[in-house]
Amino acid sequence: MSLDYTAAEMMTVTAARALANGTTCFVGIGLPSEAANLARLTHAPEVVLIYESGTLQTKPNVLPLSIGDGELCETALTTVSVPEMFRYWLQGGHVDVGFLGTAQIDRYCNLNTTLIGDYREPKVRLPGGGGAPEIATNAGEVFITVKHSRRTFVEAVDFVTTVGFGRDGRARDGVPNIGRGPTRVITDLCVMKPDPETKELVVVSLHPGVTAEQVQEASGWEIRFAERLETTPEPGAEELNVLRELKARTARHHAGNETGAQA
Amino acid sequence: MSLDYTAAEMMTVTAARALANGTTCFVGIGLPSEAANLARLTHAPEVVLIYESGTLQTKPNVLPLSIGDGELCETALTTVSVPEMFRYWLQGGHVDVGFLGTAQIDRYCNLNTTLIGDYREPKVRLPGGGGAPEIATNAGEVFITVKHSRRTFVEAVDFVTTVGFGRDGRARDGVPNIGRGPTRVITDLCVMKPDPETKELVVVSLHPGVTAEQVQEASGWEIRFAERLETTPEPGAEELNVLRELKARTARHHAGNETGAQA
Amino acid sequence: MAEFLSLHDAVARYVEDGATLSMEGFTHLIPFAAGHEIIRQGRRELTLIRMTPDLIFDQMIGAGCARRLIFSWGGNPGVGSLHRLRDAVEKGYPQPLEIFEHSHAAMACAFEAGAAGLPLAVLRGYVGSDLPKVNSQIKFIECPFTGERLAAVPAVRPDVGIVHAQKADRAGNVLVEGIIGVQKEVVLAARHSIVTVEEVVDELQAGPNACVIPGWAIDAIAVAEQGAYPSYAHGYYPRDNAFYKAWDEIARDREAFAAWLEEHVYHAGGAA
Amino acid sequence: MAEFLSLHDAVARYVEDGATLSMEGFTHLIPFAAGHEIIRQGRRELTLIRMTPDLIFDQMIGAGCARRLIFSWGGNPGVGSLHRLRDAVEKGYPQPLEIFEHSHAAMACAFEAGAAGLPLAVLRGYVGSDLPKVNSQIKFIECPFTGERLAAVPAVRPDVGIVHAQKADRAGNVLVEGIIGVQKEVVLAARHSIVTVEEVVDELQAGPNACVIPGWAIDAIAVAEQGAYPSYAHGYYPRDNAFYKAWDEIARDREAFAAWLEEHVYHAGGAA
Repeated sequence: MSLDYTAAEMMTVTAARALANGTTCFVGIGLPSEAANLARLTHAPEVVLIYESGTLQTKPNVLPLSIGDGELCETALTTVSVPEMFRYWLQGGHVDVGFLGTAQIDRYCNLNTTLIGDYREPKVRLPGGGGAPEIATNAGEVFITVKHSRRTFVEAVDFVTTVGFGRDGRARDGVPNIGRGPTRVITDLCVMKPDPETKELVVVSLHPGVTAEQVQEASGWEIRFAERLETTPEPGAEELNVLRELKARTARHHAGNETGAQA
Repeated sequence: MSLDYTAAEMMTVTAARALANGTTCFVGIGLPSEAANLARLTHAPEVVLIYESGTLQTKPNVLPLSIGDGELCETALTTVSVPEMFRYWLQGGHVDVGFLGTAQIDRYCNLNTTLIGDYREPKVRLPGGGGAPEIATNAGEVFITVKHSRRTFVEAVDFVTTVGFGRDGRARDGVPNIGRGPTRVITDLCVMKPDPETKELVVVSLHPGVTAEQVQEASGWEIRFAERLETTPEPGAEELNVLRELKARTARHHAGNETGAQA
Repeated sequence: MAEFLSLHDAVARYVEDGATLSMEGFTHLIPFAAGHEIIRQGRRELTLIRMTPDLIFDQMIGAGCARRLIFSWGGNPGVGSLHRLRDAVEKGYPQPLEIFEHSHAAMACAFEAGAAGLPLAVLRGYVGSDLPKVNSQIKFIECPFTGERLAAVPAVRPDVGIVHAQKADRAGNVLVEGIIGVQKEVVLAARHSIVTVEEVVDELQAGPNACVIPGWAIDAIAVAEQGAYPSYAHGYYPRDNAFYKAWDEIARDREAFAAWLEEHVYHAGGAA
Repeated sequence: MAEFLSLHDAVARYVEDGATLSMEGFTHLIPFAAGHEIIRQGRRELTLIRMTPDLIFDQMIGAGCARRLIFSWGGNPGVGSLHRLRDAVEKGYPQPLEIFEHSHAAMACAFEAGAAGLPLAVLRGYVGSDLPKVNSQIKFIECPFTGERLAAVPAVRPDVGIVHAQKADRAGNVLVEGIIGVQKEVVLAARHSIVTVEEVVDELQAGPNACVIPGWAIDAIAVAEQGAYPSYAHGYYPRDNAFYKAWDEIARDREAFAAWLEEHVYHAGGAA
């Protein structure tokens, strides 16, 4: 018996399930934050969430709007300086999983959050790298969660802000002291993993009701599909409840904050 | 009317007077610590004392036996990690005066606290550099206080643990981003300052009752004396009182601590 | 030794046209009041340095204060773009903005190195990224012990560093609490530093290892109540998320921005 | 994730003959109980790393545990020499001790770099000092931005790091308070870490930016009451200065030392 859920919920629940209990996860804002906190509130109560603002082992009751919301500090085990966060905790090798979103991604999992167009004459200027370039290389492995679309899944990213496996899939070869890189991409349509040899992203699992054609249609390159293509397990009732409550709580909280005195 | 005082007291009071109110001073243990705290308790209430244990702006009520006594932390404005102390506070350029003792010193103010004899076959192994090598170059200037003797004031130090002006007086020439180096040496006999050109130590002031011959006798090289040789001002009654009370308080405190359970 | 000045006087004394200026606060404790004062005083040709330019630099860039920006993430957190920043980069309005773009890790290390008095920061960074291709400040060195190739960036050592903090005591010692970002680093790395505070108290009541910046490491302290609004001050007031959302519309339009600036900055005396 | 073990079991599991071992605590929180346990377990050929060897390494060197020492100040603080250390360096008793000698600044930076996962630390250090002539671990690099010559030393990344702290909560999170030295750095830099604590509590009651080391960054926690004696634990017990003074006489004489070791370490069960 199937539950009612949206594609976005399917994506978040699938991303959350990827995070094993006890894992130490460096969390990007937005979709990764939603998924990581859902994991913490369901199957992974001992997942350790780290945000780049310096908040170690934080347990926010509502989703943060920014990477440095007060909620993250108030519910953290401790809060360190930002240099300490990047030097000791990320570069020091204490992060198992980096959880990232992106604006563009290519077949080798390179991420672009810098700009669309040419660097010196951008069509659209995006926010930039933030923590991602070093999360991608200093975390043990990287999960990426992003909505599937042709604007996002592109033949070639306009700029490699954050390396997946490089333009040729070989960028990590022989580089010492870095992590394994992206190990899975979770979208609203499917789950992809890099081929162990070529590092090209391969669809390993389609979400229920999604066809391979839909994935191809939403992607800017010729997508590879695994020979044994699985169907992603559906969200459970408990997961959907927890997620919806979390989002409702979050909306109420941020609305309650809205004084907008100067606006 | 002259007060009764010892040569050691004369040295400490003279060293204390060298420290101007408001100065930020990185304090070595022993004689420098005694002098710096005397300064703080007399003419320089706003001198800022820093110890390498990470204690910033500390105001110990008794002299510490070690560089990391609890007293230093309890009376400090704040206590930082030892890496932060050396990186941000010393190397970062926030120390006006480094106040050091030594086991050997030569005419160019090079200090040896490493060993007597040859490095690989030492006659006497001393404790080593500790904070001194970088205090001497990263503080704005350096004061040295040490008891005068031929064992200490030597023709050539056995090892340059901590640079004054190098074996030839030129070691600081052209080195960017370092302090001025030693600007005065205060002993129980006299005050010496480096010649502005050659950097050789010159006696600028003899303590009351001390002769140039005595200084020469207690030194291992042919000592230069300033043309206008001054007499160091005597300690005042207040200074002597404060110093003696400080030392008595210190002795009582450390005796009170003496359980020596395992000894 | 920290001098207590009005915000006007502190900015007038230390922030000059053409200065290199870092104003920090990682989401938390962003010194908006000081930013507005700089806009009011009409400073120009500044090199602005912040990991996350946020609304404060969007406003200063839009007001024409900036010629150059060094940063690592230039969005409106949780909302979207910084439209004044984009307008300057994409259209050169109100004037062209030269950008030097880093990752957070590199900038955090650059602040750390600045506080440590070093000329460079070394990190395991930028592996496989295109950023070194477009930012000439990113170089690589070889470890003399292991041969490993490591990234190097210049330390941040600004002419002026400005941060906001919760409180100062009467001797000018400052307590920063909560998300402390690179607040201490900015103060220590800068040639001159200004700290705005919510209040001045008799006792900081800080723990033994709290983030306390001694008064003798600060040039000027200015009381600026609500000085971090619309960001927040842990223990004082929350972030005004609605303002951050509303900013998107204000900043998207040159005229709406100009009107906002007129009303809320130029005609807002010394207040935030 | 930190596992609560007896001190015996923690040492037995993680400290092997020939290991590189750092035991820190800057005057404060020196892990003596752990040092004695290592002596009791008869570990040999260790490379010992501490800024200030202090009595703890004097005892371990005297007991024959060490083959190599990396340090920056080898005295008995406020008292004089470490006679067991000197006997090993000067006379090769009970066995020769190879030393790698640094300044405090270099070692502090080396611990910082170790915690930061870097292979080297860079500092403005050793200018004019003879130490680089006798320590092959000290090299120099040129800043690619300014051309300045800076010192470089290898990061400290020991096989095992051991520190003492005031308390752990039941999840193994540890609070270190007071003079925090390089305690956090040692734990983070080491491949395996052991933290001994005075007690285990329900709540650490730490401030928002206190020095808390999360349990998942620690391998083993062992309760060792008075585990830093004769050094001290801020908030628990003071330094036994008399013992430090008395040590001078004990350590000066090989037989007195052997007798002390017999009585206070070998026949002292698991206690300090």
